[in-house]
Amino acid sequence: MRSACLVVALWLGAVLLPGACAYADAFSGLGSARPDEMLGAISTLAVSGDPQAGTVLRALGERHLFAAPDGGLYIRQGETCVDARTGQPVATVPDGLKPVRLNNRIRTALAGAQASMALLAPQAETRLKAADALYARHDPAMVPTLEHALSVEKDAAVRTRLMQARAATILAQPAQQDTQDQRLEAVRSLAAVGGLEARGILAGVAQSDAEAPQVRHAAQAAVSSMDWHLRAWSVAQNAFYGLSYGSVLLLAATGLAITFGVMGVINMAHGEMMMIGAYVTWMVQQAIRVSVPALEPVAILVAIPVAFVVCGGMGVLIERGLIRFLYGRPLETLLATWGLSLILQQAVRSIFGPTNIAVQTPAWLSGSVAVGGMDITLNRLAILVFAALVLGGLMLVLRRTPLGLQMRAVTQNRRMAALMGIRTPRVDALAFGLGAGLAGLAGVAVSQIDNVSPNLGQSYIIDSFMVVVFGGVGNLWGTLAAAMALGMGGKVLEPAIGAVSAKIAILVLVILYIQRHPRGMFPVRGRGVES
Amino acid sequence: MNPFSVHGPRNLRGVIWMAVAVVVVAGGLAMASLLPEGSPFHASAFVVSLAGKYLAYAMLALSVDLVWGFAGILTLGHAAFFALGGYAMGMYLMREIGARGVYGNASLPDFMIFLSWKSLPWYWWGSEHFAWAALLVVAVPGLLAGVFGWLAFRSRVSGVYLSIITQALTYALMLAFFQNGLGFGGNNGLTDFKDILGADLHAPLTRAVLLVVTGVLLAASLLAARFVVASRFGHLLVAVRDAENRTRFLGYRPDQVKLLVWVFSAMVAGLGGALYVTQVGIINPGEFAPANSIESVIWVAVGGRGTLCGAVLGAILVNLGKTLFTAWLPEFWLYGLGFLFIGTTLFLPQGIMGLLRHVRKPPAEEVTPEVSDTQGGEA
Amino acid sequence: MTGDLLLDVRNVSVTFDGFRAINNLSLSLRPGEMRAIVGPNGAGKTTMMDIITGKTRPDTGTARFQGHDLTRLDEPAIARLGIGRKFQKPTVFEALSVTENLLLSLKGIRSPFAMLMARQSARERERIAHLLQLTRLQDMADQPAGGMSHGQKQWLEIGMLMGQEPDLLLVDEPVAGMTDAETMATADLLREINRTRSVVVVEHDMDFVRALGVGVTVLHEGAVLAEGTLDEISADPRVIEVYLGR
Amino acid sequence: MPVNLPPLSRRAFGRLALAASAAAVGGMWRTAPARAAAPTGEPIRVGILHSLSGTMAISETTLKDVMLMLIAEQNRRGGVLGRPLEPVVVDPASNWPLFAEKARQLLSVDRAAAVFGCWTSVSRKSVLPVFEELNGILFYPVQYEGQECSRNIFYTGAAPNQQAIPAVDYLLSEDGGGAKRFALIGTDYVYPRTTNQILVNYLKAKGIADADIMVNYTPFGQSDWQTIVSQIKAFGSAGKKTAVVSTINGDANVPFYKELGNQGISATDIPVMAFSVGEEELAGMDTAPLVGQLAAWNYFESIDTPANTSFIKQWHDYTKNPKRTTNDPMEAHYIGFNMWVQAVTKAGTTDHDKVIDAMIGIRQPNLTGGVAEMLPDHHLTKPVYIGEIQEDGQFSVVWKTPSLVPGQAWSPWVPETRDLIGDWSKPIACGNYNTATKTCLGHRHA
Repeated sequence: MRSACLVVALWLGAVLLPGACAYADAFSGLGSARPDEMLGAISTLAVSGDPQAGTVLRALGERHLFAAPDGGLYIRQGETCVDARTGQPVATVPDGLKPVRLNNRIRTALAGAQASMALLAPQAETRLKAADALYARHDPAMVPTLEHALSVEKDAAVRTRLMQARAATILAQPAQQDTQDQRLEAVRSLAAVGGLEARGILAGVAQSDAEAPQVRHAAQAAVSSMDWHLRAWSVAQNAFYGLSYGSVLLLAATGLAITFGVMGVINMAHGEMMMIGAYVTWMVQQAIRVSVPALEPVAILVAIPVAFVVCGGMGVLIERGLIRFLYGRPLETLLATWGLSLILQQAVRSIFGPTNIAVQTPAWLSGSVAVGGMDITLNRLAILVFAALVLGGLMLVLRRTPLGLQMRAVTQNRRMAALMGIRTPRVDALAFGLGAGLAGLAGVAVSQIDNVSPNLGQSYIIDSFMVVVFGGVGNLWGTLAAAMALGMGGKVLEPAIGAVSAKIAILVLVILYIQRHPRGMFPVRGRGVES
Repeated sequence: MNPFSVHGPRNLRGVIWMAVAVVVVAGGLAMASLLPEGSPFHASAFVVSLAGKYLAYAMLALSVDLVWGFAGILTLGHAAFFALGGYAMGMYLMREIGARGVYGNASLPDFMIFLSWKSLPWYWWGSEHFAWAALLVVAVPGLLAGVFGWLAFRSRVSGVYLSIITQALTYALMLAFFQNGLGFGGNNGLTDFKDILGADLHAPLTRAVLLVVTGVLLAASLLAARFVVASRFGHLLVAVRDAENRTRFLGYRPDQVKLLVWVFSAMVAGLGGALYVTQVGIINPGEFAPANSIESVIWVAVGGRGTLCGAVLGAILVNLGKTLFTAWLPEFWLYGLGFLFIGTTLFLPQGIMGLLRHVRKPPAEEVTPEVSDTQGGEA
Repeated sequence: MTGDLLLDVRNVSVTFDGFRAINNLSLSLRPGEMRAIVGPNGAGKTTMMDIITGKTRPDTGTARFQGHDLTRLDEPAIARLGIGRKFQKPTVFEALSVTENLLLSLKGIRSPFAMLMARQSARERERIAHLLQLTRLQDMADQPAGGMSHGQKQWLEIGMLMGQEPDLLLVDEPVAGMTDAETMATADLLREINRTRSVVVVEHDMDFVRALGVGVTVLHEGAVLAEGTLDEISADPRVIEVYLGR
Repeated sequence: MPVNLPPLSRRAFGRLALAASAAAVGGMWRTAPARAAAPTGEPIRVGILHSLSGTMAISETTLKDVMLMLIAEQNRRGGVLGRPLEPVVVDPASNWPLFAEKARQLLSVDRAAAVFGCWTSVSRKSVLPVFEELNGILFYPVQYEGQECSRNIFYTGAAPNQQAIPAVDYLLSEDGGGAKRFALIGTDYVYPRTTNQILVNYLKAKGIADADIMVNYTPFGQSDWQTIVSQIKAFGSAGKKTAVVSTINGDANVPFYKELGNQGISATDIPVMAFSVGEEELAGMDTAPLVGQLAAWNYFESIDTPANTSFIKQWHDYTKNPKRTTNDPMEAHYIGFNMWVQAVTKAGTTDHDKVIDAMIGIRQPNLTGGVAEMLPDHHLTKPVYIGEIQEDGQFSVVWKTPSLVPGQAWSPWVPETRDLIGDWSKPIACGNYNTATKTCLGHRHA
């Protein structure tokens, strides 16, 4: 990479500015406190052809560039320091080194400079990325650079992108009399690209009074056709949001579907089990960071079984120590577990402090992929998949394992199950542990999208109960359907009436639905249910 | 559900005494607060306002006990009725401020000016009249309870389903009242009250009178509740609680029975909320928080469900404990509260009243609760 | 023709989740008649009672009582028409005393508001005394019903049924879990009751049915299999097959 | 890879002004006797009214700790008036009526000479009548919506003109990106509502069209930001430089920024200027996707002055945790507490009326340079900094107001309060004085 930059820089220097002479000035401008000087220095440096330019600019972007009071510039690499101008290591680090400061304006310029340098990189992939960056940036000053790159580019994909970038850049320039045709073509080119970025540029053109009428009209037409497209995609996008929100609700509710739906324990400490799951995630991340830093990106995967075991174990303890004295008195379980939730919250507050803790999101869970006109954020997608896996796994456990069979037997007829030789206390403890473990899994997932603080559980408990009850107590399919219905409903309503009203509307709809169907969406039927 | 963990209407002997005690204590404290500050019997404004708050909470607990203890409806949303009563009174108190608000506008409360509203919304009409406010205090919670209960009981929503939709109700109301656009002051709610019926709310005499009024109304509610549960209707209530289907085959309509007590209970809660606001000086959407409703259920459980006295006792004791522990052990009081709830359910299933009865009468005829076959479902 | 019948159930069918619990069942009862209904488990005995008392609505068919269409009424309305029902598992109000249980059952006030103000009248006191005597629970009058034995609860429930003064009693397995002596006493009690009211008894216990000495209807798979005296149906080969064949 | 950078050094703007005052404060700090004569006599009680449980514990617990630290330090220096200070800590548990109850307890039972407390506006509104009735003193350390001026409250946090207006000025400037389109995103409560009302009026005055302003409110604790972020994205695609001004309440920020990062909105595309995100909030976030996002405060931990360095060291020593961050409300309490100490010393008594009168005009050096002065409207003069979020969870200052900004209790950008001022000095002695009609609207001290 570094050598590539060097080559590019040399090449640039050779072609554009033979006999570059201002490099000392350019470098010293980087250490300036004035943004204008820095911007000038960056653009000069980009075209200077200096062998160090690429390295220095990268160091600047990563905030590894330091300025000494005497105007010297140094790049810090771990414990050692390198002179920025020469690339030679320095034996003694000068006193008073300060990092060179960036702001968003400088960052933008820096990205442009780096992209313009990368346009001539040997790898097509690098050039394509650079073209992407310049397209997004569409800085009028870049037209010559783009023209030059186009004149030498062979790769078809990169060429297309460069043309689009040029079109965007041309439209970013103020309109002039003689550029009409060029601009019209640019508008057409961008209209074909589509997407929010292009829409942004075209909308600017469409509103501009300086623009020639036919260019303006073409831009207006392009914008309205794009809006139509975007609107169609936004339906799909909303559907994804709904699914994703529903999957969070589903994860939060599955554990409750076991403890509450199957066992009849109104477990108000369910949210706290989620909270503990999230804290376990954090602890696992910290432990891995300290012990095996190489595994850091997959710490979250390690956290999944750990959280399940820790929360499940706590669940078993809670069942043995508290819940088992309260069977047949569901309301008492509400009071006792409410007390328990207060204790757990305060305990976490005492141990970890009351503030949020920072659970890292690994790089492979950050960002999004574009699918047509919509963005699928990776962490949400991962949660969606995770929720499906958890639900599927739970179904398997309930249907295919002895524990599942015993659990169903115990909940259907405790006495008969006991007579058949099932150790009901053990089944109770394991079932409650399973529910708590599932809450722990939900905690791992939630740590990727929400605050992790002692209050985490409180924000999910009401929604979780709502989901279980809405779906029909004791029916996992009902829980799935309810979570998705509530998630979708909320997200469909939200753009129209706002987040708060959407939430209120959903609550009212649930209330009314329960009036019509007093046992939820999927009631457990049969003669023995009532009385 | 095991019927022996709760009581029929036989355990109401103490209610009259409790009503008398409430009035005596409230009256005594009120008089003590009017004594000069140097007097050894002087009760500070702090104590008076605390006492007022506890008694208002006791009304909420009483209303919860009526529906939970006697009709078997586990409500997780009763604080909504309490808060609505509070808001109704708060609207009146807000209008009493008149031109003394920070913007000096005589007809619009400050928060409306801040939202650039030009005139009062229709639901604030008449709120400057105390009588209208007093009517709203019971009518609004009663009406909401009536509609909600009519829908729910008619379609036989019961058990946890009912509990959860009561919770959804209060949660939805909380979100709604948080919205500034609703016209009730948003998150800040209604506060900075000055007068009630022309009397300065901060004057010792006003406080003393308010405390006495709260005590008397609590006592009256206690007696009214006792009248209800001791009547034949009260027996029917217990019958509906324990075997709803059976009452149907006797020709009763449990939905009507529940609706009646539900609406009555909501009105008592609303009254409590109104008294609360006058003495605490603020009402905001936080009062709708589901946690508040759950806490009020816990007061009843601690005091002893289905005893009326227990509700009052539980509300006062738990809140007194909260006041003391948040001051003495600010970092640890939640542990105490948590263990109190766990301990109560494990060791005092009949609450303090059960303990008292236990002490008076040795547990000769105690019946051990049998584990029912089907857990859950029925509340 | 319906005019002479107290209860007239015709061609009733009801399906739960695809399972046909009652299949084109017809049953009628004359005023003053007592009828025993027998049948194996799942024959539809309880569902039939549910239909008569309004708990379950039939998919097709009619059910009439003294000319009223039962399929259009709910449980309280049917109870007020004069149909009383005793459940298989005794359900009494366990937190209330025996007297209070009986008081609630007495025919009369049913409006919640009226009940708030109701005072016990001399007639009611008399009725309760009578019922206590009938059910032999005088000694337990002020005890909570929850503390009584199984048999006593059965009796209390029958007493409450009497308090309703129904024209028709539906009794579901009244002697389940009773001793032989209690069973015979119960049979006596039902015969006593039958002197003034019509009764439908669902029972497994053949000795008890014999002791009642009334007409018997056999249900099987949601339909009437046979009707007649106990001796007649005992000889019916279809009945023998249903009961003994598998 | 987190990189250990040396703290930002004297590069900060206006370094000369900073250096002068900082040296003064630093000197004071260092020359303070390690252990002065032990204070004697009846202790002076100082109330601390911050939630230690419930939803606000997340922010307020730190303020309780910093108050305990300041009080311990003051006692080591000989207390006040030769008497020791005794902290009285209570837990109002994030429950607004409980705030009022606890305030009453502190004033009437514990007889607190001053109370330091509250975070949310509603908690302040809840205790305000109590403080006015019992004539207590409350120091309120958090930036807030203004439009209030009580004689019994000293507002040591920023008023809107000390945070919101300069922040928008920066966004409009070339360095800030020259934004032409603004999305005002906030939690639905009084602070964002008022701030946005002020900002909308201000932006319109700056020539921004109605169509270029989007206002959106979400409930407390909003955790699903997908729809709103995509709306912001769409709003930003109109061909004009767009900026977000966020008055999102603490808890909801983490999911908001995560969603921004995941939907690929970086600070260079659409910068987000936040008024409620400080070092403490960042400590609970994965800051990588946030780099370059902005916040406006009157204090940043990263500002390198001797006074700040020594304050941070003292804080780390006190909490025995070298990672605990400091933040703006902590500095506000530092200033407020020291001002109160000065005022009590000046008045020679803890008598509330005398201390309240003595407070006006008290000057206390800021930790980051300049001197805060208590103005007659009970607000402070403050420097305003714009900081950019860095990978290490600190802010790097990118802009600063040229001079200190005096706090305004009443905003000139709200039509109803255009002519109002607060002035508790004689002869006006009124919290809401109308300069046009020369009348006091009611907030007068009897």
